[in-house]
Order: sequence, then C-alpha cells, then structure tokens
Amino acid sequence: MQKIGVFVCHCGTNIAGTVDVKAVAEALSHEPGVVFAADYPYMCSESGQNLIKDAIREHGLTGVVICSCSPRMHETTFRKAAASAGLNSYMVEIANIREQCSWIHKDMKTATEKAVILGRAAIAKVALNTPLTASETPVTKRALVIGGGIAGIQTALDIADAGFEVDIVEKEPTIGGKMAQIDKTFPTLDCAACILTPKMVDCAQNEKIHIYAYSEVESVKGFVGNFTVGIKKKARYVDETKCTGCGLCTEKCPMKKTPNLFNLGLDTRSAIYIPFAQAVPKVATIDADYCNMLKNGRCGVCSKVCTAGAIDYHQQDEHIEEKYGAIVVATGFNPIKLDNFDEYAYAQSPDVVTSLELERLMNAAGPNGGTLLRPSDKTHPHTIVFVQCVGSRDTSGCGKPYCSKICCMYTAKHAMLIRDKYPDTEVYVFYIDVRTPGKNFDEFYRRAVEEYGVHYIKGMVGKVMPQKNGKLLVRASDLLAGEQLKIEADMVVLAAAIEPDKTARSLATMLTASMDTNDFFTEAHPKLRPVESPTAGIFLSGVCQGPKDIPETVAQASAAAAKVIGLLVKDKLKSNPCIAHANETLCNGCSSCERVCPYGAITYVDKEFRMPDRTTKIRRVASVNAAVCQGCGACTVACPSGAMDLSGFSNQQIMAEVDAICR
Amino acid sequence: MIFSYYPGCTLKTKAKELDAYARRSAEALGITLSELPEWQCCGGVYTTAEDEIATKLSSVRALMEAKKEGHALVTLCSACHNVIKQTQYALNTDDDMAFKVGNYMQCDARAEADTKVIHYLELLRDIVGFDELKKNVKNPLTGKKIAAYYGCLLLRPSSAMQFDNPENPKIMEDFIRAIGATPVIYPMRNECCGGYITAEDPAMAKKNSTAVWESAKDFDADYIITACPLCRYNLIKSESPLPVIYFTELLAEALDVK
Amino acid sequence: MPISEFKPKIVAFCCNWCSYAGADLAGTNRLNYPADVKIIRVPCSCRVNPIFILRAFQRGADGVILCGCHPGDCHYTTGNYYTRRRMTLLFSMLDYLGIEKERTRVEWVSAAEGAKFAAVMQDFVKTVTELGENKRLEDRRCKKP
Amino acid sequence: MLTNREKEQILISSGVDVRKCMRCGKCTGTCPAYDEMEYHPHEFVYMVEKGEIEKLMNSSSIYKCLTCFACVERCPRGVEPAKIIEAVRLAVIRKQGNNHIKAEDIPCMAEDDDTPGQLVVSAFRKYKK
Repeated sequence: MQKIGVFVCHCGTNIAGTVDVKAVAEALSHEPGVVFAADYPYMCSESGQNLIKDAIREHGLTGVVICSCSPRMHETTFRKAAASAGLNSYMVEIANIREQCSWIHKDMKTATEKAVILGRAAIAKVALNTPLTASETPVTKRALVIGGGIAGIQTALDIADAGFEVDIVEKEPTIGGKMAQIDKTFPTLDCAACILTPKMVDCAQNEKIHIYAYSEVESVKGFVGNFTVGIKKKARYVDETKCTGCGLCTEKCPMKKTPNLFNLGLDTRSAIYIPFAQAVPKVATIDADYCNMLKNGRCGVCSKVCTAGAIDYHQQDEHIEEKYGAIVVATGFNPIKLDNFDEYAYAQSPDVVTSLELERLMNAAGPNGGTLLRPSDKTHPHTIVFVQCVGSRDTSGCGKPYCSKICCMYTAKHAMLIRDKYPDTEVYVFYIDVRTPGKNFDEFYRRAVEEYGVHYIKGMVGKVMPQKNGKLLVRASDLLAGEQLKIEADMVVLAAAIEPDKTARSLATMLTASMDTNDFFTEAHPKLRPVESPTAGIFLSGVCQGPKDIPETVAQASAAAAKVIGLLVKDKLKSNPCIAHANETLCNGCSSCERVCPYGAITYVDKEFRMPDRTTKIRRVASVNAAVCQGCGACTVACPSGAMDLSGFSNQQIMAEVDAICR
Repeated sequence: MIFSYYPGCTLKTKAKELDAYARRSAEALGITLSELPEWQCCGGVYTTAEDEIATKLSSVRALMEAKKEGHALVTLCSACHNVIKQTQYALNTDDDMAFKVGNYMQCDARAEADTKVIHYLELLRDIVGFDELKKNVKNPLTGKKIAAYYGCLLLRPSSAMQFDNPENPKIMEDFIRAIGATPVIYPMRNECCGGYITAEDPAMAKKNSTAVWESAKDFDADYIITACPLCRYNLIKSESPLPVIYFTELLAEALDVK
Repeated sequence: MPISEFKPKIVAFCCNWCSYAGADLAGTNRLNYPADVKIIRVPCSCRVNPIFILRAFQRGADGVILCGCHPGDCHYTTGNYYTRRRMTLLFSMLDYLGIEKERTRVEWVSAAEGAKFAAVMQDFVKTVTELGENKRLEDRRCKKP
Repeated sequence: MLTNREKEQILISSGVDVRKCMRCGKCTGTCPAYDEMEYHPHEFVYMVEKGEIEKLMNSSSIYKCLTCFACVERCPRGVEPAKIIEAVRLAVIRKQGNNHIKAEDIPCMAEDDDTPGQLVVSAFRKYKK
C-alpha cells in the first residue's frame, strides 16, 4: 500500500503569489495513495525540511512529492532530507510549480489548475518509484598512459607526482615522441631537447613510473576503475636489464646502411641502434629487418663486443597483463604521406622536404650536424620556399579537411631560424591564411616578417619543377600583387598536414572510445569535458584528440592527469543509479541496444534459464555494466522486445506521467 | 584477344602513322583490334558544361556500339580517349546527365554504355604487360634517351581518367624501358602544349609548346614521344629541335614491324 | 467547441540537460507561454519511446513536442541524433495514420535559450489550437464523460 | 544590367559550387594561360560568386583557357575553375551571332598541310555554337 506525502511550497510569494497553494494541497490530498498533504512557506528551509522528515517518520511515507522550484535547484536537498528520515532518496519526486508554472503565468486560476496537474503527474510517477542505491566498484590505483610523447610524459609525471603508480606504453624503443625530433620550439625558440629530455629522465627515475618501451597494447578488458590490459613487449634482441647503453655495439655493427628512422631516413645508422643520445630507456635495439645475424645467422659482432652480455638473438615477444583504474590515450600524430601531392615533386627531388625533415636537417644531432645543407648535393641553399597547407584544409579527397593548426607557427619559426643563421638565404612563405591565435604567437610571426625579412606571399604554390641545373622552379600565384611567380629555389619545404597515428583506430576499438571521421578521438563534451572520452575511465591527452601545439598539449596532458587523479583517489566508485537494466526473460540477445550505446556499457552474457518443462536452456542476454552506463536511455527505445528499461525513468513511470497530464 | 577499336578522325587523315603502327604492333603482340563498324568523331574536346548533352552523344554511341560488340574499347588518340572517358564518367556520376542522355538515345544510357574503355598504353600495361612486351622486343632501342610527353588529356581530370598518377605518371616511362630505351623525366611532361588554342592564338600555343620541348631538351632527350596528334602538331609548329614522334612508331620499330 | 474556448492538452518532453534547463530559464526570465503545456523531464531526448507519444495521443493529448539539445551538443554525445531519426520515422507513420504533422514537433532548445523555449511553446500551442481537438487516435474509453 | 539569372545559369551549366573556394590561388599558380588572361581562374570563381558575370563575359580571357584541367586537378577544395570558365564562355557564344570563330576562318589553316582534324573540330566546339 502506497503512502505518499505531498508538500507544497509557497516560496514566499514566488509560488503563492499566483498559485493557490492551499487549494493545490487540498486537491492533491485526494489523489490515490496520498496520505498526507501540507503547504509551507519555505520547504527548503530547515523547518520545512523537518516538516518533511517528521511526516515521513510519523506516517511511514513510502513516497514524497514536493511541489516547489525546479528539481535542478533543490532535488538534492530534498533527497538528503528524505534519506535522513530513513526513506530511500530516490523515492522523492519534484513537481516544478515555480519555474514552469507560477513564474510564467499571471492568472491564479490557470496557474493553480496547472500546478495540480503537475502535482498529479509527480504523484503518479512516485507511486511507481523503486528504491535505488548507487552501486560501488573498487578502483585499481594504477594508471596506464598509451604513448610516450610529450603528452604521455607530462600526464605520467603529474599522476606520479600525486602518488599513484603509472605505466607508459610506447611503441618506439624510446619515449620522447615527435618533440624529441624537433629542433627548436616556438614562440621562445628554446631547444626542444633541452626542455624535453629532463622530463624523460624524470620519467625514468620516478619510482612510480614504469616505462614499457618498444611495446604495444594488445587488448583491453574491463571498465572504469577495473581495466585489464594486455601489453606486448616486442623483442628488441637485447636484454634491457643488462644493457648499459654504452653504444659500443652500435659502433662495431657492420650494417651501417640501415636507414635512420629517427632522422626520417635522411641518413643511415647501424642495424643495432640507440635512437638518439638521450634515449630513455637508453638501451640498444636490433632492427631485425637489417641485422645479418637475425636474417641469415652470419655476424654476431654485437654479441662479441658487448661486455654486459646483453645481446640475445633468441629473444621472443613477451606478453604481459596489467590492471589499471584509468587509461590515458596519448598516441599522437604523424605527418601525412605526400603520395597525393606529386605536383610538389616530393618524390622526385630530395631537395623537397617536409617540415619535420627540416627539423632534423637543422638539428645539431641531425644528418648534417646542424648546418643546413641541401640533401642532394650538400651545398648551402640560397633560396628556400615554404609551402603551407599541404594536405590541410583539403576537401578534394587528397588530404585532410581540417586545419593542422601548428604549421603556421612552425613555418614562421623555421623561416626565422634560417634568416637568423644564414642572412644570405632568401626565404619565401606561401600562405592561404596565417593563423596565429595564441599567446605571443602573432607577435612571433610578425617578427619573422618585420625583423627577419621573411617574404610572406599570399597565394599557393601550384607546381615545383626540378630543373636540370639542380634548382627547383616554383610556380605559384601572388594573389595580392595579381602575379604568377616563378621562383628558382634551392629547397622547398612542405608543411604537410598532420594526422592521428595509425595505431589509434585499432586502439579506439579496443577501448570502445569513439573517434571522428578523421580518426581523432572524440571528447566527452566538446566544451566542458575536453580531456575525457565518452567512455568512462578513458582520458585523452595531446594530438590524438585534435591538432595542437606543445603548450596546448602539455596543458591538456596535465588536465587529463588531474582527471585521472580525481578518479584514482577514490577507493570506490559510486555511480548514478538511474541506469539501464535488461529484463533477462524478455531479452532476445539481438544486440540492438549494444549498437546504440555510446559508452559500450552493454555486453552479452550466456545465462541459464529454467524452462517450463523443467529443462534448462542457455540464452544470450544483455547485461549492463553499472559502472559504465550513464543513463541516457537510448537502449530502452532501441530494444525491440521491451526488455531494456531505465531506473528512475522507467517506461511505466513516464507513461504514468503522460496519463496523469492527459487525464 | 579481341578488342573494339575507336581510331578517331585524325588517325584517319593526318595521323595515319599513329594508327598504322598501332595496328601492326597489336597484331605482333597477338591482339586483334576490331574497328567499330560505325563511329563518329568524338568532337575533339570534352564540353564540361553539364547542360551540354548533344555534344556528348557521339561518345555515348561509340560506347554503346562497343557494348554490342561485346569487347572492351581501345582508344589511341589522347583526345578521343579523354572525351570518351569523361563522357562515361559523367554518365556514371551525374544522374541528371544519365537521364537526359537516356532520353536522347531512348535507352538506359548508363547501363548500355558501361563498356570498359582503355587506352592503347593501358592495353600494353594491363593486358599485354610490359614484361611480356619486353620479351617480344626484337629490336631494342638501347641507348636512346626518350622524353615521354603526356600532355593533359591522358591524365586529367584524374577522377575520370584513372590513367596514372596525374602529377608523376610512369606508364610511358615504363613503356620506354620495355622497348629497351632510357626514359627522360622532365617537369613539363604533363603540362599543356596549348592544344586547340593554336586556332585562336598561335603565339600562345607556340609559347606553351616551346616550354615543353625546352624542358625535354634540358634533360638531354633525343626524342619526344606522344600519343596525341595535336600535341605533336603544336610541338613541331613551335620548331622543336627534337624529333616528335608517336609512341606507336617506336613500338613498331622495337617489335620490328615498322 | 468554439475555437476560442478550446484549451489543448500539450505534452512536452524535455531533456534534463538542455531543454528542461531552457524551460527553467524561461521561468526565471518570466517569459509567458500558455499553461496548456505540461513538461515531462527525461534524461535525454533519446529516452522518449515513440510509444510515449502514441500513448499521449491515445489518452487525449492534442499535441506532443519533444525538446532536446542542439545536434552536436548532446550530453550523451549522440542521443539527439537517435531522436532525430526515430521521430522522422514516427512522424511519417503518424502522418499515415492521419494525425496532422503539426501536432508533433521536435525542437532543439539549449539551456541558454529560455526565450526560444517560450517562443516555441507559444507557436506550438497556437498551431495545435488552430488544428482543434485530436480525435483520430483518442481512446474514447479513456475519456471522461 | 546584371541579373542573378546569369549567375544561376553559370552555376547550373558548370555544376560547380563556387562557395567551396577558400581563395588559395593554387589554380592560378599553375595556369598555363596566365599571361594571356585578364581574369585568372581564381578570379573567375570569385567574380561568379559575387555575381560580376558581365565583366567576365566581355573579357577575352574566356577564349584563352586551354581546358587542360591543371586547376581542376590541383584545387584542394574540388572547385573545378575550368568548368566555370567554360560555362561563362558558353553563356557568351550561345547568344546569337556571338560565334568567336567563323567557319570561313578555318580554311586559312587548312592551307597548312599538317593541321590535324582534331584541331579544327576542337576549335569549333570551343569557340562556336
């Protein structure tokens, strides 16, 4: 038997001014199940709340309806009051008779009638409410960061600083990512290695951080607070625990013609290698594609020279499993392949380079020891043309539809550095728009023009033509002058668009995290939850979420870390109890709900059912993970058999409200 | 193997050698080119306007004719190839166009003109195969440095032509290698010779063509080869010091059927 | 019943995050709209089962309006996209049944659009009032004498 | 007086959405007819968008386009400027008495023994209705 109490608030004159509160209480007291009805000037006040508490105790109320302001205002207040009187807090419903009644109507009669109907709807709903308790799940106090670039490093350091264990999985032999390949950083022009490598060392030395370098995530199971992740440690044919990073093997290795991937193939290295001097972990790796010993069993020089006995030609991939409470995706980016842009002669001439290649060409640890030389004949370039938006803002299908965001600034940086070091080199930058929002960014670009004399030309390069004399004839338009230009350049630098790392898509599938059409991870809310994925417990850091520069990446990395810390400090996760649940006897396992769920909260389990003839049968039925479900209700409508329902907003409850309103 | 063959008007008059060498070479390679019993001039240039229907019909007829014959259609002249390919592409992608053409032809034009169209070079690459061609070469042109001139018609628009990489093609270079010569790669090989503008502004055509052969000459080519009679005409008119010949002539020479 | 006296029954489903807050804002700003509109709060517009709308018509509602976050702003990322597709189907079915298209509506109202909420409701009530009583789907057994 | 109808006709005839243009000028950057043109490919796109068709129609630029599709191939937005130029030219020569080349102009070229037939038909198709 329902015992419902109705409490009508005057809200001073806010409600009572246009609604006859006494008449409302009187009318509602005759509704079925209502055993108590009262009105009071301020229901949310201490004494108002006491009125509710007393009534609950005195009348043994099973449900409470408060006719007052919006539930967005005081729902929590009244729920707490009910709970303190021993009534489940989800047995409280609010009829919004202020914002949605008294404040918008002037006529007392109409407003009172409407208030009664709203009250009725709330009573009809509360009669069908069920006590709900927020479920609790324990939290594994360890985080996983996928990707060891500046984003991953910063996130890991911040999480470790808060005292939590954190693992970094990096697919390359060393952490550092793209920033390690960059020469200088804008807008301050400090050297990237100088600010990055100390952070890398911090990671290595922090006892809370464990680095799985040369490793990949293979599988992800579980949910927020309780992920189980399979990690593959790829065989590097060197025992990490023994290798001291002395580098003797790399000197003695006879296979010196291996392309140096860290320098983007601009020079060569040995088959056993340490990517760069400050690599973390500083351990050698054998490139199996080039090592003679691994390919045909002839050589073994590195093993002979290694005093630590670290070389192990028989090393196998190692598969490990770890538990985590939160996962941060920091998989970063790559410049796009330029196969669709042969008009710029990238494939035809070695003197046409990408901007990232230029970083290596200018870097002191790069192929030319920091002197900028043409790759083809190692001569000093006197004219350099920069082409912006190569593959960015391209809707023709050849490139990417978005703006890559970082190119305007790094091109200004390159132009400035070149003009600074080689004043006899003319630099032309062809741009469509110069986009420099950011602190001190536009000033930086203007400095390139005004102080360093870089020629910025509005227009696009149409074609780069390698000439017999080794020069590159650049044909372009100068839109402001209304001219077609022909510039004989020594080098052409292409600002290639950036795209998410290729591993991101398979990772997103494993994580059930959503992606946009460009393979960037989607954030939970574009404005308000920019570092969380819609999947609970998965966080986003860096360019994997969208193009951004280093300052932005670091900011987002720290924000993601803060979110992770906020999750890991909790011993248990309390979740919103208004979530979906499947009626297993009705569910036919069709997967309709699973497909619409934006959170991947629905899985399927095989369950044994007793049949009427006393036999048992195993059926596949939907099962909602309470920790992951956010309670949107998309599945309840998608379910063809009506097995899915949403606690707190059940089909029955909403229909009861509809009925009450239409009565 | 039998293919339908669309020679086009110029190959019947001023570019007879382009046609004759192609037929002889195809025979030597075991390919039968069966000329369409009835064909009309393609019009020389594709009208891009979407409200121009009549000018596209001769290509549609050729496609339908070839469909009746039941073989893929081989073209040789770059212009014919371009017009027929673009017409077919428009039919396939533009519903409105397909509808209007269907009204003219009183049939389901899209379905009845879905013949596969290949250029003679594609025939060599995809059907014969350059490796196979190499085996059939009796008279390799060793030591000859040859500049392939694509012009625009074979390559662009690449969405319709699907011929080769429009900015860095290699089909003609591969062909040159197959017949034992050395290809010369020069940046102007896919730029326009001036085309029909020679009727309107001969000086402009000459300027464009000159830029092409100068670039080829810069890179020390001995010859320029082309598949287009108009390209050849423009290059010769602009007083190219390099001989400009049809690629089929070299093919015939290499196969010893000249 | 003369039109002037006719008071339609309107059920408005509002998503908790945008439209319900928009309705609250209309109240806070004292923006008047007819009292015929009664709001039911749902977590997301995608929680609204087409059955609810049919039920409302069956029980004598004269119009049903569904409000959600603007496309791209859904609290649950994709909920309103589901709504949009489902309602397109439902409305064409209602049209087939002879329920005037104007009796149903989907509107995107953000939490900041109190004025829009009021304007939408005024317009909707006006439209439904002009259409008159819904008789086609009403279950007469539910009707009070 | 310029009417919207002319612009519309050009948009329909070309099938090009000029609003997709982001004004990079790549089309003009490699146009082989640049020197001979008064208005260049990017200007055709922009002026059609603005509705300034008459200037284009009165310009000799419409006869200088080689239809080489370099601009179409390289446009990062898929705008196809060559089709716009053709549509403007058609808008001119479709009008009575506006044939740019007359049949009697052609025989003078026929004196030249090598003139390929292809040239004659192409020129007719481009400059004459």
